Amino acid sequence: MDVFFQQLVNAIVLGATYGLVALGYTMVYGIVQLINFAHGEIYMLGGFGALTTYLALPSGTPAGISLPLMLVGGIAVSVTAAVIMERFAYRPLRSAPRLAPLITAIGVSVFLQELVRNFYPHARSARNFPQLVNPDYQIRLGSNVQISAPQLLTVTVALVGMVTLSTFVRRSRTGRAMQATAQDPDTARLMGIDTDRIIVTAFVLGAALAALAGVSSGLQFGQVDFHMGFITGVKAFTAAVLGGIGNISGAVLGGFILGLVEVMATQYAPDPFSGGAWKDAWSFVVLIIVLVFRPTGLLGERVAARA
Amino acid sequence: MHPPRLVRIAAPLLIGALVLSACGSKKESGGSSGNKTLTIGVVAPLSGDLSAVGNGIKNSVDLAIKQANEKKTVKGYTLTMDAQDDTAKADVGATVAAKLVASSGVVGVVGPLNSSVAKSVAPVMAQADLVEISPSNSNVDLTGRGALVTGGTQVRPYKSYFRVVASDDIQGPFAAQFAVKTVMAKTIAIVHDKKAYGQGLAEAFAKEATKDGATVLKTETINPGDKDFSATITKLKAQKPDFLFYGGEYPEASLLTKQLKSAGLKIPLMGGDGVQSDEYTKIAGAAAEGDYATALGAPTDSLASAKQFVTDYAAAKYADPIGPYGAYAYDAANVIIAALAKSTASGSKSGQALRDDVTKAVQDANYDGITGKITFDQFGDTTVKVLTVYQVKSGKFVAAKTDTFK
Amino acid sequence: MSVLEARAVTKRFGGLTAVKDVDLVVNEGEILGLIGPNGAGKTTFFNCLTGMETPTAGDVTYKGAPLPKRPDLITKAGVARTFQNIRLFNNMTALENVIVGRHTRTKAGVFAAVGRGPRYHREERESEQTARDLLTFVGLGRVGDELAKSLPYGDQRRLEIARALATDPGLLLLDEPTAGMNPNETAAAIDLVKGVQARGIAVVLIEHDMRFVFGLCDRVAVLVQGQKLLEGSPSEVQSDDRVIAAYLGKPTEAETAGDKQ
Amino acid sequence: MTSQTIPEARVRSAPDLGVLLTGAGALLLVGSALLPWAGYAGFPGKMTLSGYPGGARLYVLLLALPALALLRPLPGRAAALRAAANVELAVVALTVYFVAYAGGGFVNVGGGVYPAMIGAILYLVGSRRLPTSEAVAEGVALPDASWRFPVESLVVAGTAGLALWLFVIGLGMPSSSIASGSDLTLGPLSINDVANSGQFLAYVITIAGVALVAGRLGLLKSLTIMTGRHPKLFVAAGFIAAAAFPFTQNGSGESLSIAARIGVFAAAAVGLNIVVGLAGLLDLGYIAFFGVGAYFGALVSGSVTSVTGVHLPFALTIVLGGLVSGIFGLLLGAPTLRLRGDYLAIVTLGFGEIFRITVNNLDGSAGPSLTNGPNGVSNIPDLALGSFNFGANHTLFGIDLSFQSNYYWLELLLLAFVMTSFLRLSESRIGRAWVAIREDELAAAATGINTTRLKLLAFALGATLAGAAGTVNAHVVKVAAPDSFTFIESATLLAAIILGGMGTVPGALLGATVLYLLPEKLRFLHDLRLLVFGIALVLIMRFRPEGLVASKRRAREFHDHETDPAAEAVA
Repeated sequence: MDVFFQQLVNAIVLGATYGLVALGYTMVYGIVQLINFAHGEIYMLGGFGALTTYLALPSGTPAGISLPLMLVGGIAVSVTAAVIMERFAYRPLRSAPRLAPLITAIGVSVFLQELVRNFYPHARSARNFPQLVNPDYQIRLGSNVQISAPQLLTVTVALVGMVTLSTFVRRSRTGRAMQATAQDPDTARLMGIDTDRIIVTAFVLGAALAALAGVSSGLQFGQVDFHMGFITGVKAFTAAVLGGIGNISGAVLGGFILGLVEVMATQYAPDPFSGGAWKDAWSFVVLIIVLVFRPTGLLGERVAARA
Repeated sequence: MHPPRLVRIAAPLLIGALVLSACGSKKESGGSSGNKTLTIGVVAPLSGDLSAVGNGIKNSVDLAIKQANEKKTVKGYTLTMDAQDDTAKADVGATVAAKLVASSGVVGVVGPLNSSVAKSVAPVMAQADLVEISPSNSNVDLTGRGALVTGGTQVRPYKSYFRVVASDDIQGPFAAQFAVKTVMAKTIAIVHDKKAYGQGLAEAFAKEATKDGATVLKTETINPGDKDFSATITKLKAQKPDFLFYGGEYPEASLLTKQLKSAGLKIPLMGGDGVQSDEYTKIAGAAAEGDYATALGAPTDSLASAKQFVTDYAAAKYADPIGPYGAYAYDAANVIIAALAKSTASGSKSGQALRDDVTKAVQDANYDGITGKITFDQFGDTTVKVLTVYQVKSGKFVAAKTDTFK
Repeated sequence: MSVLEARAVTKRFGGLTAVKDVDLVVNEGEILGLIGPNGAGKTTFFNCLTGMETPTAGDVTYKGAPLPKRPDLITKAGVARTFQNIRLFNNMTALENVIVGRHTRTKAGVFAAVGRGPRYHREERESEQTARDLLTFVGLGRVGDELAKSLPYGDQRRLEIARALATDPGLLLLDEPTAGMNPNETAAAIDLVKGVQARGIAVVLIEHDMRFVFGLCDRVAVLVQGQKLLEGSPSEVQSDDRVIAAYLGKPTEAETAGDKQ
Repeated sequence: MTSQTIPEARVRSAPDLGVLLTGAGALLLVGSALLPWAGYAGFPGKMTLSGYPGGARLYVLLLALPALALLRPLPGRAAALRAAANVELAVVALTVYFVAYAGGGFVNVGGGVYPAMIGAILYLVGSRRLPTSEAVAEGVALPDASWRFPVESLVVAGTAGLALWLFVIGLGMPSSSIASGSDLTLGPLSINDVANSGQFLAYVITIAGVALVAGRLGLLKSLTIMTGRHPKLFVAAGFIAAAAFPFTQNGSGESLSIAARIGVFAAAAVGLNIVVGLAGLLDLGYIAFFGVGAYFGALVSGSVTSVTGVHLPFALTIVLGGLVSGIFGLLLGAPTLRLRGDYLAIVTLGFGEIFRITVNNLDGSAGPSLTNGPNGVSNIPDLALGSFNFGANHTLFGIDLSFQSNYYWLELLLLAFVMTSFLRLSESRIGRAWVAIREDELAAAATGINTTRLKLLAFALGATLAGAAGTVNAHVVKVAAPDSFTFIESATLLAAIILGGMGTVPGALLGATVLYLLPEKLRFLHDLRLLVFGIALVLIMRFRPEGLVASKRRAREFHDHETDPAAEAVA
């Protein structure tokens, strides 16, 4: 049983990152129906932003100071990139055929990866990320079940991020305007909502959460690299769809389910279809099964129905 | 009348171009004093996930060529490099191979990194009898060794294909013998990255380890590019192994060993030449202490030339690290250069005749490289059966045992 | 003789009953008007007849045989329709829109299309000819090569009718055929519907323009809150107090009914 | 040429300053193209030869040719010449810059540079002073006479030939990145890199310029009319031109290898076009069907690494490969076609990944033994048709042909078949039904279309064509390995048809060309290659969101008020 609970912990940690990144996909999709394939790169930039901040700080800065600053730095870089991306790559394509922005997104994704690879010093292979939170520090949850400090941090950051976001969207004026825009952008515009601003807000919030995920991933694994966004991005997108795209709770749920499927498939899937080599296949099989029975995801989508 | 936009842009461009280019000096015509040029091609992934490893190969070849030009190793010729990005894909590999074959100045090729790419590159090279030396392919089929495993006769599939690394069926068993007989591992966990190199190595290891009497747990797999291996580690931990063999390369291996030890599974990790890299110890830090890796040849750091290579590489300030195959690529390039020196010495040849000669010369090569002595058997495999096991001590790979594989 | 018989058709959405126990018989060659205040369930009833919605209860027969379940099979059986908010294939030409209507009456499959034998060519020619005739019939003979979406509103409604006619229906269901039309266009629409009737096709139409309904229809059925209030000749319906009450009872809706949508 | 050309321009008949300046500029440019531009040896691209317009000088010459229009006051002449002069200035400036930069200073340029610069400026100034008439060039409508057919045929065939010629120039341009060792190295870039990048840029600009000039002179419209009148001839001429390509290669396989790659991916892109362009189903895992074909082809090729040991004749392989792939299309399609737009996209993406993971695992250790896992099925033998071995170099009509020509022709045939199928389908009852579904699924169902069946059909047919292309590709690259079927490959194929213009054959062709040629030609950029590629994708979508070749429908969608050229031709 210990193994099961340990794997559960592993699943929650993995799912937390997926969920956090999935939120960015879901918010942008909910409002502009754009699959922002470059969102994974925003996550990657968050990690590099934090690394840069760390390197800029005088050595010996206590973790209590550098860690919050790194978060701020990571968020700043991700948000800036997302805003620029929205303004110059996506906004001009609002009225273009539906698939054009998809290609733009792929282009932006390639561009950002290569930008980091070529111009960030020594980023061609993975860069070591300061392990400010000691991974050897294990918190015992049971006789043989444990969670390491950085893993706990990842989960905490994710939960705080998710709760903050959902409170923001439900309670704040801007949040309600976002919901309105997602439901019916034309009416929202008539009601005096500045939809451009709302769309930017969605990008900004998504980027900030992705940056949080990027930084906590850096802390957890002790490295960041230029292609870390691709796999996480695809997984997060899957999570968002699994939960019901456009649906904020859905993204979180989707993230955790995806984490659970991957981890449990590694441990329990019948031989020879178990292990890391098959786990992603299992994720997609679960996704396909879910969508066959619930065509708009587990919690249903929250997107304006547009003809 | 306003000038059109293009004029407003183009006119300053024209003027700017002239101003910029005006400050220069008259160039001597003739270029490089009548020297003829020969080119060594490189096929490796220079972009994407594997670009760091691929560029390590490219840079090492570049270094070899620069040094050969300085020393005038190939008299009467200037060597150049033509590096082609295969993007780690077989079909791109076929295209760049055709490109190199078509370029008449190309007389030898180093690469590719991946065995699957090699399988589309080698046929094109063989067609033109253009010599190709891979610094990293270990797949048994490339030299027909696959038939040996199943009990058949070995037939060479690609007549101009060579490699300077050991194939999986040598390195894997060598590592297994060390693990079982020297480290005295009893219960061995095996993990690989499900790539041709990692899987081939891990399977060969498992076979030998079982034969030697160790208990080998069911092989686990991870995905290249993944960072979170906690699920695999939890699964392994429950089976209480005392040794872990990893088939794959250092980026994943270093994360794996770190997470392994954080999770409290404090057993040594052993890998092949894809792990034996300074990057491994750099990323894994203290967690790598006590881990093992094998590599072909006698310990490189005991050779002055190998130390010199590392120094020279650093001095050349390349953007990418040497990587696991840089040293092999450097040797591969030097084998081709030596073959060129031999082939051109007997008189001026060019085109196909030269390519044929170089291929022959490589076949007969007997070269003291930084990874050891290099000679090839009739199938293109290195005949060197000397391998070394390294262990991480105080953050560095140190030779633990050098032996001849039997 | 009846073309369509609907017996006790009921449609519930969760707790809401949109259509309740509606019986309706359409006779061959007649024009039947379906009126009622907004939200009376007229369009839902249409959707139940054409397979867009599955009725919760009740059954429908067309020319004596039970109506199939899927929209395309219903169309194939002979019931065609138009939509309240026009649904054309916007980026196809008017002619192509109508040719698509021939889909169920033609056969060419993949191999015929790639191989292009004489039979294929004959079928294509026939489809195009039929489509051109129908365009002329609805008065759009000159705009066949225009994109559907670039046509004026009234023409789009006609085009939708032409497309429906191309399926060779025995019964045509028109959902607010004059919505958004000016008086001239409405007058022309009367002629068009009569023309359709003259081709031997029965017509059921949902309409808010009472003059149009009472001027055109042979019979009128009134739907209120999902139930059939009454059915009869235009004069009977016109003089029935309950109908007036049903409309006047909710004057605001009755007023907006005409110009909304 | 036509009666429309007479108006006012002729009234001011005195040779005016504009005409003189433009003519003088053009003459200077032509002259300069025959003089050497690089004053030092070692500059590649034949820029040092005199009396021969080598390298970028060819483009300079080409862009001076529109000045011939000065002889007749054609409508649109002034606009065309202005465009030509603008582009000419850009090409001259660019080329001079690159020659001077590579040479280490302006002092090293050759004698041709000076007249070129003066000529370019005169050309520009002169063209700005040309009398402008309001008349916009219309397409030339030839009268219905007995000589019309031969003339039009010649023009149509000539266009196909010209297109090939331009393609040959583009493909044949050296792109190798020879670095190190040479004393001509310029920092990170070699002299070849600099020269090649300059020439490639000049080439791209020139092509755009020629298209611009042709448009201004109404030639494009004429061409549209003529090809519209002789579509079969145009296609045949294009096919012959494409088939003649290997004869221009002097026995080299380099360009053929790229062209063959473009061909096979264009074929797959056309197949994807059925699914996405016609039926409107977004498919992000399409490469899996290509992979099914490739693996099938590899497994029955008689390769020693194939576990089946079966060796089927190739003609049968390609048909069966298509069928097997089509069955996979049905298997995927059946449960998922209810899904709307982007949900379908993620499911197809998932299917693509499942395929890749599965073939990576079916090696006997992590699953049943079938595909050799990550090693793939390799050592695929060369095709042989009777005594004709596809793997050998041949000589035909005294011209050496590399073995890649054989595969190139094979893929050309495949492409021709796929294109014909697509075109015929798209204009048939089935194709119209697909478009109807794309436009409005509910209305399509109400019009009698069995939407589920037709969507399945689209999936299956798209998969079949991809499968056929895959079997061919397996024989060309000699290995079927999992790395070749990643999500990026699907995305690239999708990008090809969106970039080219959805739902059109020329679009898929052009898109595949751009996406597979551009990275090849950008090799001189070394590490910046993908960076520039990413920017290029963003920019193309920014400025032509409807794709490079918009379909007739889409063109009208975007430019509603423009009238149909065919209608004009009749008028």
